[in-house]
Amino acid sequence: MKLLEYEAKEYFKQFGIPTPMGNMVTTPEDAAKYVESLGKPVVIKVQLPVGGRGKAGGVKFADTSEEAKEAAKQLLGMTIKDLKVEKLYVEEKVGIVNEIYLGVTIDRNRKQHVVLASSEGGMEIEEVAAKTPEKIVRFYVDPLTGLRSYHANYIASKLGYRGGMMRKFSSFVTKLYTLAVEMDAELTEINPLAEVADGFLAADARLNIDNNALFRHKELQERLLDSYQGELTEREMEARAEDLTYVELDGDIGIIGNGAGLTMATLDSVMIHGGKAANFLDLGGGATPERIGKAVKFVLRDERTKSLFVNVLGGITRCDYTAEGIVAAREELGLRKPIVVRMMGTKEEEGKAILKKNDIDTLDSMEEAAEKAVKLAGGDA
Amino acid sequence: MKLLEYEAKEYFKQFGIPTPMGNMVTTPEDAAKYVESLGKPVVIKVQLPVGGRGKAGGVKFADTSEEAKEAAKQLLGMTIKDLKVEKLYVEEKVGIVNEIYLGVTIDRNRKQHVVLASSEGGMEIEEVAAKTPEKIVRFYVDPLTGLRSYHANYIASKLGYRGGMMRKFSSFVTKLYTLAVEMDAELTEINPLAEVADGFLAADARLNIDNNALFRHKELQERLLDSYQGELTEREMEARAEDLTYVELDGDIGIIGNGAGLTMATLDSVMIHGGKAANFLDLGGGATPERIGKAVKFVLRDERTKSLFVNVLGGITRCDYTAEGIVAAREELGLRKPIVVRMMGTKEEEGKAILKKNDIDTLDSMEEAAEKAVKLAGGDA
Amino acid sequence: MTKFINKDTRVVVQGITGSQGMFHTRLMKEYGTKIVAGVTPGRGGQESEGVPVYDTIHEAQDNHDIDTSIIFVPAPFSLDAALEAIEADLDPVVVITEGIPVADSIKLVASAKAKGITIVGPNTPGVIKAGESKMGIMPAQVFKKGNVGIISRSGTLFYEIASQITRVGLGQSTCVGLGGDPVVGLDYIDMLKWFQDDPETEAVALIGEIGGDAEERAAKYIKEGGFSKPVAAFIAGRAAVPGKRMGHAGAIIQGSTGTADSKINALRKAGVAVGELPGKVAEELLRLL
Amino acid sequence: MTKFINKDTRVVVQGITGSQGMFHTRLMKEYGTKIVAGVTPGRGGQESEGVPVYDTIHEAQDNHDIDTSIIFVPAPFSLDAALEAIEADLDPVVVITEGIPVADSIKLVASAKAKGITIVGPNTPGVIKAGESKMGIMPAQVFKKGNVGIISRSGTLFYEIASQITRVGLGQSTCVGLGGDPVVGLDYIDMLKWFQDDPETEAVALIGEIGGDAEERAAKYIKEGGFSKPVAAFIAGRAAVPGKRMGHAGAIIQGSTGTADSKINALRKAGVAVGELPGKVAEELLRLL
Repeated sequence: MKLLEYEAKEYFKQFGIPTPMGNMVTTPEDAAKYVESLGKPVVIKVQLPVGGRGKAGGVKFADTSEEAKEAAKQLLGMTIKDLKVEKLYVEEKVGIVNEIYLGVTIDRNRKQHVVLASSEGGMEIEEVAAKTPEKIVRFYVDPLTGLRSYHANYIASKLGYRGGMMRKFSSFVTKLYTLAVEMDAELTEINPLAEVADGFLAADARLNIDNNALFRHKELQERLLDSYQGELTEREMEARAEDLTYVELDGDIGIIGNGAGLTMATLDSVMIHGGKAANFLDLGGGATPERIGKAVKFVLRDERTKSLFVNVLGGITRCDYTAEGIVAAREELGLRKPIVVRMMGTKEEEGKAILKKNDIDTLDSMEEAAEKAVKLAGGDA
Repeated sequence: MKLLEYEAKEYFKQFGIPTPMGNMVTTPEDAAKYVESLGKPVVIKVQLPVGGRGKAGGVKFADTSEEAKEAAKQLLGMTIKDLKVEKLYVEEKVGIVNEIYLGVTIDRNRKQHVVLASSEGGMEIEEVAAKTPEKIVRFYVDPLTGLRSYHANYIASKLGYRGGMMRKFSSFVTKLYTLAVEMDAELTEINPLAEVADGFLAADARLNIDNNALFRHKELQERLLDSYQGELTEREMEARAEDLTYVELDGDIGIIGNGAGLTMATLDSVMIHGGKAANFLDLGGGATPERIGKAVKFVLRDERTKSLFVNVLGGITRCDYTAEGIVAAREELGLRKPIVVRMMGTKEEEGKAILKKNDIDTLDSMEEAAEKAVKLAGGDA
Repeated sequence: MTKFINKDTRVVVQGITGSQGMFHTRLMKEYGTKIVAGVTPGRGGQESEGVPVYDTIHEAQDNHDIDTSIIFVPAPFSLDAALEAIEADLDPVVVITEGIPVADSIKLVASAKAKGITIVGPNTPGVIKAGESKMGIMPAQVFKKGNVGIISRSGTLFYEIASQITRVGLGQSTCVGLGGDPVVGLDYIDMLKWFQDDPETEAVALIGEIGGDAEERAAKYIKEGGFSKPVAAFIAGRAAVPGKRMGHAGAIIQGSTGTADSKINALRKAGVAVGELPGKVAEELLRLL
Repeated sequence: MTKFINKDTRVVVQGITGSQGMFHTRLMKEYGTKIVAGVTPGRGGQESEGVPVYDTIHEAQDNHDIDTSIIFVPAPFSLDAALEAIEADLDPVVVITEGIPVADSIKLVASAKAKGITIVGPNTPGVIKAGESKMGIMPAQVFKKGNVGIISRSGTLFYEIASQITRVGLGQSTCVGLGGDPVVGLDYIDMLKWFQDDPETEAVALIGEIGGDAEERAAKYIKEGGFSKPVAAFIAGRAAVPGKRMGHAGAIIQGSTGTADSKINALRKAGVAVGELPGKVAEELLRLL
């Protein structure tokens, strides 16, 4: 779950991470009012769940409330990457001495949190890594002790800070790590982290939360759907609302599988047989007949779907449930789009029997099933 | 630092530990008012920093607000162990099925927190340990992992609970342990912990905080002095206020030493030579001349002090500082009570020179010094 | 290194009274797995699928000798369940549960590593010794005792390829699902080391998918001579779109990292026979053995 | 077991720029202790008492070979300082700081134990190898190279008895202050085991005080034959009042536990010569050697 800058900064403040003064507004009037009360030059930034807002003209500066009003008016009229700008973050302009990068993320190979810091802030960390890898400090955190003060001191000192600035940067690192762990962040990043005359400020803020951990963050769980805006297509958003793992693709064969690997392989096999998948719908493990029915209906309702290929290998998922779900969905919709089913495993015989009774044929081979699905969609196989 | 029941229960509530409804009051009228609003029979308990209030008549029951007023009036008029009753805790009477004991403390030999639980609540745990040790469940907590849910389940299950009651007791244990760790408790104890029809309630509450950890609990640090009431004598309280480690005894020789062991040995040596110490004042490590002066004045001002024995072994404490402090204190007070000084170690020569210049003799042997101090106090040595 | 499992391995099922726990306890028992005890806090003293249930592993161990644990408890409680098994010195600990926060996985994997215990999963189909015992949710009927070891990040794709291996007349030795999460206990290389020393395994099927670079690292390990038995592989996700999570939290192409092509190329360069379709893996194995 | 210290031991001082840190760094250097580096976060790049200061031990180790650490940092930061030293594999770690929360001591002692590292303290005067090196705040002039090992919970009483030992013409080998807190890294028994194998120690002075039962356990250990060299002891607190903390957090008689008499009796039953006054310990040692 990706938070917007202003949402991330709310958490930053909760964790004591110094940020410039700022406020989220939705109208030019409120922007002007905030600048009036602040009495300082500001930067106004569009709040969108996509990157590259700077290049797209989504950041403007203003010295007075009038300028702020005008700038906000322009920004609120913009559309960036198909997304209408509805929120702005108005923030005091700070006197930046140096732009730093600081991030905490998870290293899947090492199975650890890693703190990344670089004196080269302002550009993408991947770019720094490619051009001047020696300018990145990487610190891998022992999961059993966590990041202690002396680790943070080490990072600050490796970045070249001394004395009071070393301690301030170290405290910044500690707080960002604490936030990352307590908020279950997959990634939190400050780029740029502004070095100012007497300390540091988070000039930007990125905070992506692990969706699996939302049970620990109820306030975010409620906002999960909203957060997909910009990241997911409209139909993908609908699917999420129905709790389906659905990825929209641009072909015409509906694909439902259970398990990420098998569903992906199903996609691949359709591709190899010259077809194009309309989607990727992973039932996950242990789906009930209702859930399977919901998935089948969701895919069949899509006008682009010309044929549906359901590929289920029963483990935690039961073939009989799958069959029941398919039959119920088809009856409910009344649609007669061709369905190809391939199932194997737990309750296989029962499942096949149900399908047979309802005149839905099953194939034993995944490849033959893929071939047939492509043919039924009118593809070139 | 020992908290009163009502203070401890405030923390219990913060940590989600179920307690009966209750309120602290200081007048019979407020007691009546609270019972009125509660509309239930209550128990009224004096709030004092000493044990044994039940036996001393400090606990009364009341069914109505009139009864509560009367009971409160009687209790507020009482004096228990020299302490005037000023605060009462009025608490709903709960239907106790069984009285349990639950405590978390520190085992100094094992260097671990230990959870103690017993089905024999209501009496002192030491008594249970002596009579029916098999009825105590002891669980030592690994400091590196803490108490996890399955440890708490184990404790609950060992106590004989099953099903929902097992889970409830386990959750109780987890919360009490969390409180103990987060509040730096040397000891926290619920005795009795009331087993009621559908769960558990902390019918009493004991919470002693590690004084060394008060920097993590600023709100308590401010109340530290108050908390000594009942535990310390008046003069000991005064000493605390001046940040001196002072224990009042009933003799006539003032004892100032540095380090607990040496000061205790000084006490012992005075005892062996037939004298009686008026106090035990440990300067601790690294005292400044000001601090030493303060200590000397504190002891000399005590009318019971007939002679003063200062015994300093210089390590982190400096003999020159000690001498400066003694000289300054004597001059300031203008008192001419006999002082015997024995010093050795860091800056010994400098210290002895200062004392010599001010006509205070020093002895090299601790035993001779003790003998002399006893003689000067007019003792029988 | 863990012994993994065989017909004598004594198993405790954590979360045995949940619907998945019960269902798969029954199937595991049918397969021959020695399930000696179950654990569900608050259900101690009951029975589930003919297995005695305890409140804690500690109590289960007071009454039974237990070697390993399989975990079906809901995600919010899985960290503690796994730590309980680790503390009880059970090895391996198979974590079936899906949807565990990655921070919890990091902690449980590190705790296990500190004691030299193997974690299979989380989000794994489990481990099976074909014809002897299974600790997992894989459908038993697709496996047949044989000499091919399987390592897979995916679940159902793992069964698919196992069934193809059986279909062509081969069989399986020990098969392990690594799990579909970004952070899991076992890597391909851990399993390759284990299979290298396993006398019952003569070839390995390596089943990968997009995301991360575990397959590339396995390829490097094979290329450098760490593993000397024949390997056939399948990588899912050639038709996947960058930036989209394909079902698994771990299955995502980020930037240029984690594409199917990169993995397929690395494996081919290491001399691994990579099949274009799942069915081809079995054919390659038939050729290699 | 740790090697403790000798003239070649290379020491880092944590908290070297504080007033106590500076003062005792100077005295330790005068005594001959090889202090190679200091650490104070935020003071990296400076010098203190002629010793280069670093922000972290890690950086100090990049520039020096370091064996052990002595800690003078304020109590709220001592846990992290000790964990830093433990993580850096320094051994022993001597924690001079007084007033550390007992929960922090529990954590740091457990962390050290997990790595087999010895913690001296907290709230200890430190450790000295007479005539060679000292890591601590004990006054150097009371010690003289010899063959008596000292173990003490108290600080100043330790110096008192050391000076008496010197006065009677004996001298000291290795002397260790266990620390006056309820939870410390070393027990008497740990040190007795160490002295048993130390060829330079021929007798031991055991200095105890009221509170806890560490002395009783030491007595039991000696009685059961664990320690075969002569021991003389002094126990402070015969004149102490039950329920009153006598200066040290650990020095308190609780109920019937921790009285001087109980300790003295236990030691005497184990054949230990217990002196009534500190000065008597030295005389007993003279008699025993």
